Amino acid sequence: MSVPAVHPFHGGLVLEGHKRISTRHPVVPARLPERLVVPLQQHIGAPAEPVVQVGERVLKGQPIARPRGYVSAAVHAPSSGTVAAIEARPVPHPSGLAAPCIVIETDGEERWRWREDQRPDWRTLGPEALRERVREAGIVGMGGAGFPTHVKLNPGAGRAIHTLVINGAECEPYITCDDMLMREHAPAVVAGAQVMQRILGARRILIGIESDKPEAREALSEAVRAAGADDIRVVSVPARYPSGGERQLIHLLTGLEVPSEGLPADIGVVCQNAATAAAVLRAVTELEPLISRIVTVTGAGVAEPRNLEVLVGTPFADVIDQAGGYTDEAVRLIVGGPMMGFAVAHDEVPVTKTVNCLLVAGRGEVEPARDPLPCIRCGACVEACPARLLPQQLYWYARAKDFDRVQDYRLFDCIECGCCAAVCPSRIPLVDYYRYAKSEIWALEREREKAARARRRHEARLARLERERAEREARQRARRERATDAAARKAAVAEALARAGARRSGSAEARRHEGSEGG
Amino acid sequence: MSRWRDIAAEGLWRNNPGLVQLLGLCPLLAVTSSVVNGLGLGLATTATLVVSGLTVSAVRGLVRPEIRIPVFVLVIACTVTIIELLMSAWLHDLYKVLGIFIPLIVTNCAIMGRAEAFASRNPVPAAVLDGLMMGLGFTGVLVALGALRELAGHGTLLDHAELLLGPLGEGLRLEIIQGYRGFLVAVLPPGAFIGLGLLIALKNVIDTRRGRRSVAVPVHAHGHGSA
Amino acid sequence: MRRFETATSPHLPPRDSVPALMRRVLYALAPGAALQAWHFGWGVVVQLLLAAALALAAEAAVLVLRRRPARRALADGSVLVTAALLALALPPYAPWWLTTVAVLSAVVLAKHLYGGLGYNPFNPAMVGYVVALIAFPRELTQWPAPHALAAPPGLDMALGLIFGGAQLPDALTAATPLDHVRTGLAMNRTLTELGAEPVMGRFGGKGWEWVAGGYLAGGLWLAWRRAIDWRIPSAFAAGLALPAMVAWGLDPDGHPSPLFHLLSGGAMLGAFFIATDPVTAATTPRGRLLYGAGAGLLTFLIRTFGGYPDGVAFAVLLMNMAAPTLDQLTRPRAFGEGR
Amino acid sequence: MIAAVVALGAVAAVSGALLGYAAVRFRVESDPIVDQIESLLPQTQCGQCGFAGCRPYAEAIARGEADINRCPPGGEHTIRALADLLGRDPKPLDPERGAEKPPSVAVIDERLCIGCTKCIQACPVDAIVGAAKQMHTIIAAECTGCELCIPPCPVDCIHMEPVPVDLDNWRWPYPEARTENLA
Amino acid sequence: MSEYLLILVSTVLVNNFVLVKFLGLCPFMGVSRKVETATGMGLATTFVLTLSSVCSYLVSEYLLEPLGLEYLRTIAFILVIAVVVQLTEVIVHKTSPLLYNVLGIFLPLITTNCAVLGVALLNAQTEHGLVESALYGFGAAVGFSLVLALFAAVRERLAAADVPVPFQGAAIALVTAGLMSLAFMGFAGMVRG
Amino acid sequence: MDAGARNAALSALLLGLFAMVGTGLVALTHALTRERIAASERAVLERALHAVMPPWRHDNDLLADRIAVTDPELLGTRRPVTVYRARRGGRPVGVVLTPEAPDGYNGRIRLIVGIYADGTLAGVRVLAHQETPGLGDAIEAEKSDWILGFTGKSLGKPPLERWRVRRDGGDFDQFTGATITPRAVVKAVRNALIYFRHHREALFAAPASGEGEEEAS
Ligand SMILES: Cc1cc2nc3c(=O)[nH]c(=O)nc-3n(C[C@H](O)[C@H](O)[C@H](O)COP(=O)(O)O)c2cc1C
Ligand SMILES: Cc1cc2nc3c(=O)[nH]c(=O)nc-3n(C[C@H](O)[C@H](O)[C@H](O)COP(=O)(O)O)c2cc1C
Ligand SMILES: Cc1cc2nc3c(=O)[nH]c(=O)nc-3n(C[C@H](O)[C@H](O)[C@H](O)COP(=O)(O)O)c2cc1C
Ligand SMILES: Cc1cc2nc3c(=O)[nH]c(=O)nc-3n(C[C@H](O)[C@H](O)[C@H](O)CO)c2cc1C
Ligand code: SF4
Ligand code: SF4
Ligand code: SF4
Ligand code: SF4
Ligand code: FES
Repeated sequence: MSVPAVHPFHGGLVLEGHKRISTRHPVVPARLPERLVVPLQQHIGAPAEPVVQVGERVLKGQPIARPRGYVSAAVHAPSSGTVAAIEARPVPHPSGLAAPCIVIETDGEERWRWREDQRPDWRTLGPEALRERVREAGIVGMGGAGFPTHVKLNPGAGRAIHTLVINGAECEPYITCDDMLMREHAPAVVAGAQVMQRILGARRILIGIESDKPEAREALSEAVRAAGADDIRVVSVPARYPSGGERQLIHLLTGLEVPSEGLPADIGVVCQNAATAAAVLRAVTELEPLISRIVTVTGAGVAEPRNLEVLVGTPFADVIDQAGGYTDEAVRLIVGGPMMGFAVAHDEVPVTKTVNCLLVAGRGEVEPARDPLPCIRCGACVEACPARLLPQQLYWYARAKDFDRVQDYRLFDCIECGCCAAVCPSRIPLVDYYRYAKSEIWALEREREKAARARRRHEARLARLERERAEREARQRARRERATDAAARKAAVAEALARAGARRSGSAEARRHEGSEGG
Repeated sequence: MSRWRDIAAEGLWRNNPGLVQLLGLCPLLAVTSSVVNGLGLGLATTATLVVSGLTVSAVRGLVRPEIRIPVFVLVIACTVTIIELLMSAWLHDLYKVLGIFIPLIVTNCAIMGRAEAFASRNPVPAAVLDGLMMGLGFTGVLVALGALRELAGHGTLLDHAELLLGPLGEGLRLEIIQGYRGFLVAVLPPGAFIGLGLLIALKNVIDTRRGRRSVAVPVHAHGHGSA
Repeated sequence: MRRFETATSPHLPPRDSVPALMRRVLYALAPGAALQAWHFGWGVVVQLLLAAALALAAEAAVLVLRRRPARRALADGSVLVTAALLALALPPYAPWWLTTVAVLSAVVLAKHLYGGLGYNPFNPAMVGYVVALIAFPRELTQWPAPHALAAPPGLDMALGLIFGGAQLPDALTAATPLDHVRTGLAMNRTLTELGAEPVMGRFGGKGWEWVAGGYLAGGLWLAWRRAIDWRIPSAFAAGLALPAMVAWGLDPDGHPSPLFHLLSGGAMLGAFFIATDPVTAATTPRGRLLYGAGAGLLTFLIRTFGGYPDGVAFAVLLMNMAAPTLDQLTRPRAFGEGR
Repeated sequence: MIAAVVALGAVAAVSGALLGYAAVRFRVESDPIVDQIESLLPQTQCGQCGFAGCRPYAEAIARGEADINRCPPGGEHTIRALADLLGRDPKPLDPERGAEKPPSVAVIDERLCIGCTKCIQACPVDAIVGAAKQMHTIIAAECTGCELCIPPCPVDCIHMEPVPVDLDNWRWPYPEARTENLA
Repeated sequence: MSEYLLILVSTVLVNNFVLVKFLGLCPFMGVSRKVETATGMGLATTFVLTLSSVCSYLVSEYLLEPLGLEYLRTIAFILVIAVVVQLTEVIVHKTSPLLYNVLGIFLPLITTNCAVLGVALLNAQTEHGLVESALYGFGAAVGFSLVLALFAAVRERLAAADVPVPFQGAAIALVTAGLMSLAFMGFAGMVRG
Repeated sequence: MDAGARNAALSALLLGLFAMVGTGLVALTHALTRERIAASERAVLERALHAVMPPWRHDNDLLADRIAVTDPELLGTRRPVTVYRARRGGRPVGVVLTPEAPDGYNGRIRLIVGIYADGTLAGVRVLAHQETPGLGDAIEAEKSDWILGFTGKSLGKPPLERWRVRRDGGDFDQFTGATITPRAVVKAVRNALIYFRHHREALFAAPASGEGEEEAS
């Protein structure tokens, strides 16, 4: 197969891969832990809503929480057992916060919810039905952000998709889970991609793989050949971080730029991770929800770096234990790779649908606590930024809390790849400033909305008070007039007297009202 | 009475036109290459402030809003022209040295600002006192900056006092640093800017030492009780 | 439960550091500085040491006053670069108090009033130089004759000149090539006549052209090591040489050649070491081209029409002033941003 | 001298005529700056600024009668935004007006509530529901945290609770550079 | 022609009104916190300054001088300026609401910009003709706008700088202006008079 | 519209009124100070002239007895140059010229040169210059005595070819680090003397023009 030309992107870094250390062993399933801690939010969007109660028995694959809204994802029991608690537990998140989780006491029986043979050939199903299966399976993007896959597979009427990009780049150092998946299950990846192609109605599939993974590329090419699909291409892209970034990969493969503030679908492309593709295939053929994934356990801090197939909800400690446990070197536990991953303070945190790697870093593999010097505006970050931003200006304005300017400099085009911070000679934690600025801007947005609502309510209240006062006055006036009418019917002599009396009582009434209001 | 003291403190320090409001900067920087020049222009400005404060306050009831500004401008311009004529007659040398900056007192934002913010809302005595205090505060800065620059630039103080005082000022020149080589930058434009920057920083230091930061609110007669 | 240190991404160990960068700049200055010392004598060395000591002391004093940890800031080496560039720009036998005023202006006024490394909008060394030039123009015109014309003063004489208040004897001074050409042209002499005089060398001034060559070599090494952005020196050279070429082409007897412009005065030092100060230069790629070109052009204009024989310092300061605006005007199109 | 008076009088009269005419012909009706200022205030309506609510404070700022640093709920960010809008230097919050506090909401201890409706009358955004003689509750999502309902309650059953931090409203902290001294 | 060019170069760079002649400093310090506002101020000032130097010239040439009333210059000029400013405001408001949004708030401030009166007075003092007056005013305004915009960009950058506390705000801004005027001294002697 | 007109009229009236009162006051002040200002201005001019032409040597009014001449070659400028003539009892005593040195370091240097009728210099001063402060500005009498050294010199004393700075082989000092400025001044003064030698008779004979530019301000 001829290899199509790639279209290089600006910036990026050539990094040392450290991939070999974790690809020596084949992927094996991890042990079933005693307790699974399944977070309700493992995706972008609204957290799922529990549909089980504490004490309830659940079966493997049974939905235990349903999506709340369209952009949300279902959560399933990764194994059979009893619901022990529904409460806040530490989750893998940079904040280190606890979030609502369903804790399942496993029974070791691994009993499935159903094992019938209602497994129709997916080729007979229409796109709608296929997408519904993906949704029911609670599949979210496994390459990064965890965006619900069924949403991405529904680009909307106006946006015809011509190309499906399968992201097998795996550009971050140390991580090898996609590599191992593609080596070992290439046909599943290819078939999963074809399912999505069908859902999207895409003309072609481009599979991008970094040049440092020849085995995976071979396996995939073989699978494509075996499937006889001539609309699929496996493309080798240079090993230059972050070639796996959605926008970068699409540019590499198609030469198209995803518009800023836009989606790939705007230019007729959808990009899915290779593992997502495999999960989609399982969902439509085996009716199996997303309850496990391959996780790379690596770094100088573990004794036997390797890849494991791990149930969602398994605590990190259990996973690391099965990679030979910690070595003396272990200083930092990073979820994800060294460029984008975040460090967690302890290992009592569960694996989620988006945890692709546990990097237990040794002392020499990571930078000790950053001790930044001021930015000297050297421009190294500008050269490195794949989004063609001016990281130092973003930093400067984020630091000054000038949130208007920072957006003028396109803060929201930053993909937080970390290239800028990696090359900064002053060791400034640049990306932290961008995350800070982004979250402040979002918070301000929320506050503004809240303020607008408060103002509307305040104005409504003032209007209500005003209206009530007006009504009260109208009532009084009406009463006075009624009194006058009645008097008119009386004798002419009594008239004047009656009117005087009515007026007196009316004003007394008014005075009483004013009194109560003033208090 | 604390009200009077308040007005004085505002003008002389807390809301000083030169250091805090940053108004009237042009003359402040342009003529302060020596103490005498600074003093001369400061006094002229003070006179203008007092007279315009008085007039504006006196006519404040008469003026319609749409021509308020032009009337104030007119009052100030007439005052300045009279002062200019007087200076040209009796302090001709100083008049020559200060040059265009005497007529430019008209556009000294500090004067217009006071007319707008204070004199047009307050009775005559308060307006006059405010004008005087603002003027003296301004003069103080002019003299301080003049002294700083003259000293750093030439090592002297009160050079050319005769411009202001006539023959009386002849011998007043003080040679503070004997045999000083002169540091020209101080008397050139950069020295003016940097010198004022240093004075403001000095004021900040003093204010912090005294435990409160200056408040740059435009003061009005009411509200703003003595802090 | 095992506990771990927390930190944010990226986690990779550092690739480069500011002190290393500053060290590289100092190494790159060495050949030019050595040639300058060879041609103009011990004064160059004494000035370098004096300026370095004063600069370190001034920086330490400010940091102590501000109650900031002094060790690390001093160790970043940036103040040594400032001191070195300033010392190389001043006449080698300038009296000590002049060097002191210049260094204090550079380090305290231009750098630390803004918060120190990275925050100063103006090039500290050039601020120091210009303050000295404006305050003490007489001393700033006293350049010694290069080696080729008169044996430069020895170490003891250098110390006497710098610290003892002695004046450089007339026999040992010579107009700098730029000054020579400028005053000569002002007296309606032609360049052919002027070029024949002893101070003039093959391309620039005698001795001066060698020094410029030294800086060129060091600068090229810096660019090759990517310590500086090639855009700035290239654009600077173009901005200076192109108008010089035009003027020279039109009137070869009234305007010196582009090569003379490039190899005299502060042009090479300016192009590779001064205009490239990352802190005060523009930071966008296109901005740097404009910044360099502007500095070169202004240098030419000031040399040709202005009141000062060399315009590099002013040109750099003027472009410093424009750098933030250039940065705003030349923001690159972000990935995916509409054209 | 007569010439002077006449000439300048004429110039001035012409100017006056032009200005007077222009003033009527092109009067600017509303004062948009008040709206702009108000849109920057947090609408907590707590009155800590010394005015009867956010709008009156905005009007006072626009008239130049109040400084920009009097709104504690808005805190530093609001001061910056106001300084930006009005072209002034930002300054620290006026300590006499109170301190910036973490966002919080009022909570009614429902066991103690006697249903007197006093708090409803105090709440500027109608965030309290309940009828006379019945237990009252606060709609947490609408509560602005103004604390105005606390003093009127005869049985002191209202207290403030900070809004808990969760994954949705968590904010990335300001990266503390070592040499930080920004306000 | 070259004489006119000389006036421009001289007013914009060599004798820059703000940094060398010390005129127009209050708006220079006051309206330079944001680039956008600085640019707006520059535009508004350029327009008014050019127009008012022409008007002042006319008043001076055809009213004051024939009557021998030079001593009333200051008063007459300032009135003319006030009127030009207000009428500009009115006309801009009427004809282009968009432009008014940009320039509106700056226009009233221009009356007290002493560069405007300064230009009128200097024009009268140096006996410039009509074209020269207009050019002189235009050049002065361009010089003002140029340094104002550059200064604003520098100040925006200073917002994040670790400036020592006593120098924060106005003090460091003035030091910066000082260094700018230091740089502008490089233009000295460019236009021989 | 109607409201506009009425408003305009009212404003006009009020502003006009203010203007008239104000202008009245200004005009009054002007009337009262006119004499004195004229005298002051005159005094300034006289002081400048007297620095280069001692008042006791003449008895006429220098300011009144003046003519304008043009000689770009020797007087350094194409513009007319004012010549004030000093006489005693009607006999010529000397002249005061205001030539320019066109080749200063930073441009033209305007001089005022007093010459006795016999061609000796009564005095030289600088009226205006743009030389570098601290270097070329030593030609000001305020800054150094250098300019006073011209008094008493004439074309023969020193001889014509020694009317140069020392560095060029003449009799006049230069300043350290600044040769150009003094060179320009010496040359301009020498040329003024030459001009005077050529035109002495004509200068004194020409009728006073009275009106003219007041150069010495
Ligand atoms: C806030 C947000 C909104 C998104 N909205 C959509 C959407 O409406 N439709 C869609 O197909 N993808 C949507 N995406 C998915 C992105 O296109 C992208 O595929 C996803 O974020 C995963 O990319 P990443 O891992 O590089 O972050 C959205 C992503 C985010 C973060
Ligand atoms: C800097 C960066 C690097 C990334 N690298 C990879 C990668 O190597 N492999 C991958 O599958 N996704 C990677 N992603 C995520 C992709 O952008 C994108 O979200 C993903 O491919 C979408 O597929 P999914 O929705 O199936 O996860 C990266 C994202 C960023 C921002
Ligand atoms: C910044 C600067 C300003 C100068 N200004 C003057 C000046 O005003 N007048 C002057 O004669 N020389 C001035 N010079 C010096 C001349 O360039 C030239 O060196 C000198 O006149 C030659 O005299 P010399 O032979 O005595 O050194 C200046 C030099 C510099 C660097
Ligand atoms: C390539 C390079 C060039 C530099 N050039 C200068 C310079 O011209 N002047 C100077 O004061 N410092 C220079 N420095 C040092 C440092 O950046 C400077 O002191 C900062 O401006 C201080 O904030 C340079 C540093 C580097 C890395
Ligand atoms: S790499 Fe670091 S020091 Fe260099 S410009 Fe970027 S942020 Fe500043
Ligand atoms: S983290 Fe953002 S700014 Fe930094 S290199 Fe990546 S995209 Fe650019
Ligand atoms: S303090 Fe702030 S939130 Fe409270 S009423 Fe005043 S402006 Fe509104
Ligand atoms: S004020 Fe207190 S007691 Fe009364 S209704 Fe409200 S919460 Fe209940
Ligand atoms: S004093 Fe000149 S603009 Fe204010």
